[in-house]
Amino acid sequence: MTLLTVDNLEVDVAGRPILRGVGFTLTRGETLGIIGRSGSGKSMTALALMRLLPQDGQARGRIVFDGTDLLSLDEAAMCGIRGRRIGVVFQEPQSALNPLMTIGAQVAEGIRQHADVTRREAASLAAETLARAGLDPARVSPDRFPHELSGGQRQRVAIAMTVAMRPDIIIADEPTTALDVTTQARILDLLRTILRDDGPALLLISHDLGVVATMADRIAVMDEGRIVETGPTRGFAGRAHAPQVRTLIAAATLSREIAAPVPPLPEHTPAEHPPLLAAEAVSRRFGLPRAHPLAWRQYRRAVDQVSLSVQAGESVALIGESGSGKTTLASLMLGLQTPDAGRIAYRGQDIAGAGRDVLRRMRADVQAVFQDPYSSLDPRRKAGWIIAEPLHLAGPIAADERDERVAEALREVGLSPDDANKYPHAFSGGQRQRIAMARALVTRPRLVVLDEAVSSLDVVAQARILDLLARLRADHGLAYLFITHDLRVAKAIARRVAVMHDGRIVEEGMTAEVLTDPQHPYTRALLASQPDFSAFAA
Amino acid sequence: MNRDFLNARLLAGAIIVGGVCLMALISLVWTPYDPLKLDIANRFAPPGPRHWLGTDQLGRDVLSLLMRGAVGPVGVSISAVTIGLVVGATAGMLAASSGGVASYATLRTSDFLFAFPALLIAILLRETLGPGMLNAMVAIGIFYIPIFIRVSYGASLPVWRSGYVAAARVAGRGSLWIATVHVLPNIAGVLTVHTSVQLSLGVLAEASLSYIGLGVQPPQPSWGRMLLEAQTLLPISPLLAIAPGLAIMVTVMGFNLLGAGLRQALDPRGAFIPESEAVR
Amino acid sequence: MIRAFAAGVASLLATLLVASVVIFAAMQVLPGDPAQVMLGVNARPDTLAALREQLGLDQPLAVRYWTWVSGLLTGNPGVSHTYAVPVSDLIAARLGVSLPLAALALALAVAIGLPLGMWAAARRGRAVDRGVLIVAQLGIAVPNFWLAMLLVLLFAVTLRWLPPGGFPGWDAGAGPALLALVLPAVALALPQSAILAQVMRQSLVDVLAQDFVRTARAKGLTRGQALRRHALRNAFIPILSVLGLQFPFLLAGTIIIENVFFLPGIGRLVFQAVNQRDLIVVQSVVMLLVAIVAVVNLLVGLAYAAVDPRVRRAA
Amino acid sequence: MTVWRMTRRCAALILGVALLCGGPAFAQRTDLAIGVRLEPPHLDPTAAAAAVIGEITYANLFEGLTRIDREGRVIPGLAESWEVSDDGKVYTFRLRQGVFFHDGSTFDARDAVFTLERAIAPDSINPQKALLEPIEAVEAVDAHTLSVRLKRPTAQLPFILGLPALVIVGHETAETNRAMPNGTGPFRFSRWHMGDRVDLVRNDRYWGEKPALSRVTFRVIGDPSAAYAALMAGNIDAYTNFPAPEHLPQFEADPRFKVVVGRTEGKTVLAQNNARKPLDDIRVRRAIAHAIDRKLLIDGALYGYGDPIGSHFAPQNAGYVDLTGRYPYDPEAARALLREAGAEGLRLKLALPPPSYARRSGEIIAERLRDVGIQVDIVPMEWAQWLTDVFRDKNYDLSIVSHVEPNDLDIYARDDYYFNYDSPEYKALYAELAAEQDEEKRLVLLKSLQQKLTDDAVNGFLFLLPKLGVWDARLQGFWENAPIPANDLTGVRWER
Repeated sequence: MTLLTVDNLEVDVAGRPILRGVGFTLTRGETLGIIGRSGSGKSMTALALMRLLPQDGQARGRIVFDGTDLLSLDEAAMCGIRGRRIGVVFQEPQSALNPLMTIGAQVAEGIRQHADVTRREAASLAAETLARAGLDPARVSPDRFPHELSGGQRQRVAIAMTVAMRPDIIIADEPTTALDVTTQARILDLLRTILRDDGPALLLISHDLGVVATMADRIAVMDEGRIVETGPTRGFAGRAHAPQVRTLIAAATLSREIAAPVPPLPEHTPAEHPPLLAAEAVSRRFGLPRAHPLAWRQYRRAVDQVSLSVQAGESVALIGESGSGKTTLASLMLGLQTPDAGRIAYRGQDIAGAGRDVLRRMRADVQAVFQDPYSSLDPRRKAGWIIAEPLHLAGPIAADERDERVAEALREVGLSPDDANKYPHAFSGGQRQRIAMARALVTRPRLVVLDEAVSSLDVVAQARILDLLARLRADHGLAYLFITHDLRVAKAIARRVAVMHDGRIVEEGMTAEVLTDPQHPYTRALLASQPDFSAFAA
Repeated sequence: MNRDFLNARLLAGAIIVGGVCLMALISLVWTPYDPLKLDIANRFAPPGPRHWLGTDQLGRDVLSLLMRGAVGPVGVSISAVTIGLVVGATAGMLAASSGGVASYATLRTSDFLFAFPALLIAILLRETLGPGMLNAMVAIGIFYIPIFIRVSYGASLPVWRSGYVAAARVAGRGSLWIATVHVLPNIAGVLTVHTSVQLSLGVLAEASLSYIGLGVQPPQPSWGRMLLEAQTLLPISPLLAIAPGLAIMVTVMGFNLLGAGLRQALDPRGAFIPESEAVR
Repeated sequence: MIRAFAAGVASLLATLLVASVVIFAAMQVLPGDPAQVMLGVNARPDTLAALREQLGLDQPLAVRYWTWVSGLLTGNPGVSHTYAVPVSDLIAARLGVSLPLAALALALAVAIGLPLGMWAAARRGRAVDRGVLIVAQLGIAVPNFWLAMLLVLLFAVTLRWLPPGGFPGWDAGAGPALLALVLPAVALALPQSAILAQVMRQSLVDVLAQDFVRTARAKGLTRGQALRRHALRNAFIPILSVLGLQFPFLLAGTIIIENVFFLPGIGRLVFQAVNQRDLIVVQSVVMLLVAIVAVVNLLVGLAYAAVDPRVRRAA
Repeated sequence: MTVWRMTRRCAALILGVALLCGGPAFAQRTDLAIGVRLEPPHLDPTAAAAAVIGEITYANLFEGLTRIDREGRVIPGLAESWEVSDDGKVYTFRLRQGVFFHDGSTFDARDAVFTLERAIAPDSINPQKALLEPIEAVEAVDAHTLSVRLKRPTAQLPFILGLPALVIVGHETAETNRAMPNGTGPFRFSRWHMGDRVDLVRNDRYWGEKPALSRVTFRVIGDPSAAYAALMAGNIDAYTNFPAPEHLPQFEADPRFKVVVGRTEGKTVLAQNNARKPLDDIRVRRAIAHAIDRKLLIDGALYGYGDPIGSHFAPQNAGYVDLTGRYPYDPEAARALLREAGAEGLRLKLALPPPSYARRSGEIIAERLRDVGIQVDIVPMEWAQWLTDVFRDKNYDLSIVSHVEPNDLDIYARDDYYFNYDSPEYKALYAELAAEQDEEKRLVLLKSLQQKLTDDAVNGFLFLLPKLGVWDARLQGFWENAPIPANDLTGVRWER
């Protein structure tokens, strides 16, 4: 039975067309996944359904819900639909909750808005719903404020807020994007439980094909404000025709993009050849804010007695979720921070006591690419300047030679030498990461530390960068220390993996072994959180 | 809020500020009459073809006084903001880079300075150094230091923590290089906007100081002091009080508009400058 | 909360201690002899010396500093040179004018500025909004002492509705006393209210654009409910910080406005005491003003914590 | 009938309201609010020089043995009469009987002795202590007779004893007079609202004729525009020394006000540091004298109110000689003198104390001096700084200040006065005057002294500061002139 029919929906914002002729249906109890790259119009579709478009937004077409065209309703009637009949879970759990209101009150507010209940009844109902969403009042009191919760807990609050009114349709707009993989898996489990218990229809909006593939009954792919492909999830991959959809699927599953295989490691014995870069039992702690000026300072151990080494030509993946200490470890190994204990050795030499020359050689030999492509390039400098910045490490260099090196680096990463004269804002996220890579390569290093270097890119861009990395490794015999939370990516690029959790390395070994036979429970949990494409690809 | 309105703010601000600055500069070499020339027989002349804005209680040409009177507010404001900007922005930027004790000390000093009302500094300075433009500049400049420390600290903290600064360190660059080559250009926009807004405040502050006799000294005219002198003449010749008052208002508005326009142009999403800071 | 308070008080005390040294030192470099100022041009050197001794100005610096600071702690920093009454009495009497004036101005500024800002935010992008913005731009640019002059000309000299200045004292009854504070308070409040209106508008517009307001609307709240229950409280947070930042300006404005209206407040006292070289009064009043600013900053911090649970924890 | 009664009741009501509203208009007003320019530091005229203390207390709260009247003459005060010994060295004062202080204690010779001895004691802080230097001893002959013995004849003594700083204070209350003045005058102190006003009430036990006013308020309104507004708005009834001459035409045009322009003793001079180069050259000083356009000054700074002076002497006083023509305004002559002195391209600092007459005159003089080739840098300063920099340390070139003490030709005879004028001839002349008892000869000497000052062009002599009185047209009895800074309210009353 069709609950919702969207027909030829057109949305303009500030006179610019955002959605063009969008149409789909949703039946009771069904999950429809809408997938698309950022800017494809997915979120605007959700807002249009709720009639919550920005002030200068305009919607045309028909949105027929339960026999009524929502676009023809007046505002008061629409207030009765929102929350009560159609609920939304928004993307950012950070900002979607009112920071000044307790979570219990925020859940209760919606209940009181639509049902004639007392304050007390609403509060107990809210507590109940929060419990149902996995926030046991005994552990997470409804009197807490949003900032006191973790990202996953906040998302549970947002879900409880929506579920509390038992709407007929839940719209979930990127509900897990900002979360770690294990948290994401648990939130998706919660959504499944709710679907099973309450039986609403779910409109799941995501850029992550993995999420949609495991959740949805049907999939719609959006691109540039249109729906380009729809169909049942089972076997979707096989049926898809639209070229954009094919690229998307290929990238998401990393099926064939990585051309070069992981090379074998040259034979050596560690005693004779000290590793290129090694952390030896390093620890690093951070002071927590003092409770009061006279209090002893409390510390949190971000990295606790960790040892990790990278041999020349070797690719090592360091896997862990946010807060595990992996970025601190990277920063220690790059010499950007000093360890409180232990030492960082470059070719067997402690960099803490090393002279200028050694440090210089190390800087030229060990380069880095950082996570956020938007913050890792100085917006005020041209690409050429940025790429040339480390060149001074090689001593004075003539202008034309410098330009030649920059052009070479640009070509290496698949950009044109002409790009040297552009500012970072002229490039897409993926291109920026290429520039960052070019900057890392310009000194012809032996090792590149990649700190979540692809995690903020969309799947297509991600796949292309991984491809590039594989090729560069093959061409130059580069070693990588690849820091990531994404097992898929680790698997694709690394020969050896180390899994980090709570400041320690809990498991380390050859990629194939660790990922097929994980020993540590945390590694197993990580592995279990991976999306399952089997039905989708079937 | 549409773009045209905002662009209009920038344009209007630029025109007013440019006009006032130009007027102040021109007045140093040329004014319709010598602004110091007395003509007591011809005092309180109404506006007319000879004196467009009339004459004051000593028969001086009001238009000429008004032109030369811009030198004080604009000059003091610019130099005071420069003092605040150079000292405050440097201190704030370095405090953000280091963290730890130096940063704590800088921020505490800034809070401490902020607790001293500028007016009191000006009064005490007047008594020790004697009145005049210099003392107004220093007093207002001291007042600006904590403001710019806060601004540049807040703006440069994310820059120091950004990926490109980390990358520059990996590229073997030292703190001085990073501060001048990366941080400064990237907080320049924020500082520009604040500078413009603070300049407007500086004009008001100079006018207030001159009004209570702490700014530009006679015989050199200054809008604030013209107001002081015109105050007793308000019932006799209201124009004498209205003209400098309007001049102050328009100039302050010019700098404010410029600041708002610049903010729109340089930081359209309000990422770096909370409006609460920028409107002052 | 208590911890935040304790930390705030500790740093407040440190600030005040340093301030007392700085202020005392500043007094020592002020040129001019208090005795000469009191006795005028016909005074003879021995007369001046006699007076200096009476005033305790012949004591060593450290002794004078200690006497003053310990006096501050016990609530009586000393005896005014010129008035020959305890400084604390003098200041207390003057605060009886300045504090009500500042409070009245603040209340007026808030009462005018915030509703105006809310109105503009609620109708953002429309004529009302633009009108408020333009009026606010004008208001921010008006020098308050100029406004004061114009107000006196209009309401006191021409219309004779309100007294042009002076203060009858609270014992003359609350009515006349308040009446005397109306014009000065308005002159102080209007520019402040323009700033508040602008900040309120922008803050509310910013908050209204935030996700949680959309969340609230998605729960079925009407536009008005979302504004009242969710946006307003969040929008007040920047207002608090602006009030804290504006306070020193309000104080400085009070000093100037008191002189325009001849109100016997702290501002007049400080001017007069500087001119008379009544150093003990000057340094005590300056100390008081610094303390007020510092305390207000502390209170703003605490108010933050009261409004915003995020700050409550972090502080 | 009922209608009639109703009408009557209404009429009564209306009449009642009318009486209520118009009531005070019919009754004789006995209250008065006067504006004064400066806040008094305290209210003891024997302990500070501030003129405003005298303006409030003199002849109202406190009285001296003698008293200066509205024309500047010496008349009996608490002393009914006095005699001088033949050698001019012993004065005997017969004191009034039945005089009470406000606190109820009686006034007798002991109080007079106490007052004078306190003023000349080594630890005295009396601002006029210098004038009392000739006094050798003071003693009470009996309860109502006082004798003052002098080191040398001092004809000025009765005048000196009439000054505000030498009013009689009670020996028990002398130290508390600052905040709680206790005198013998026709008004009692009521309350001082610091920073705003001082209230006085009629003293019903006054020995002389009771004043017509029952309550007097002195309101401190320093700002000229505030004073203007306060008068216009009726917040004050009188401002006997109005600070802004530019407003006088408006008051004159308004029938509600009476404007009386009188004279003070304020000889306003362009003080010159006679010891400092190039001002030690008489040609330079004379050049400056020629560059002063008094007419312009009086028009520009005082809006035409005020009399030019040619020497350090007020025209209303006996012995005055008009020397204003001695150095006519003549820029050419000034330039020539400067050329002759080789003092071209001079640059001088002009220190200006806060009063508006000084600031305004300063601007005008600076402009005129520029015209003859002397660059003038104006340095405005507060009194405190003026007193130390200019007056005490003599670190100045030029300054403008009004000397308000009457009969103060002695200042030019003093060593170490801030003019740095050191003329043996002048000193000799002045010594002769001080010892001379004969009135005719005194007048001749006074003239030569004036002449000498003008010849030497010691200072630029500018104008006599006017006393600009503005008050409600229904008030009468104010002093027109101000021989001393005082507001004697004994004779002030509202017109019936």
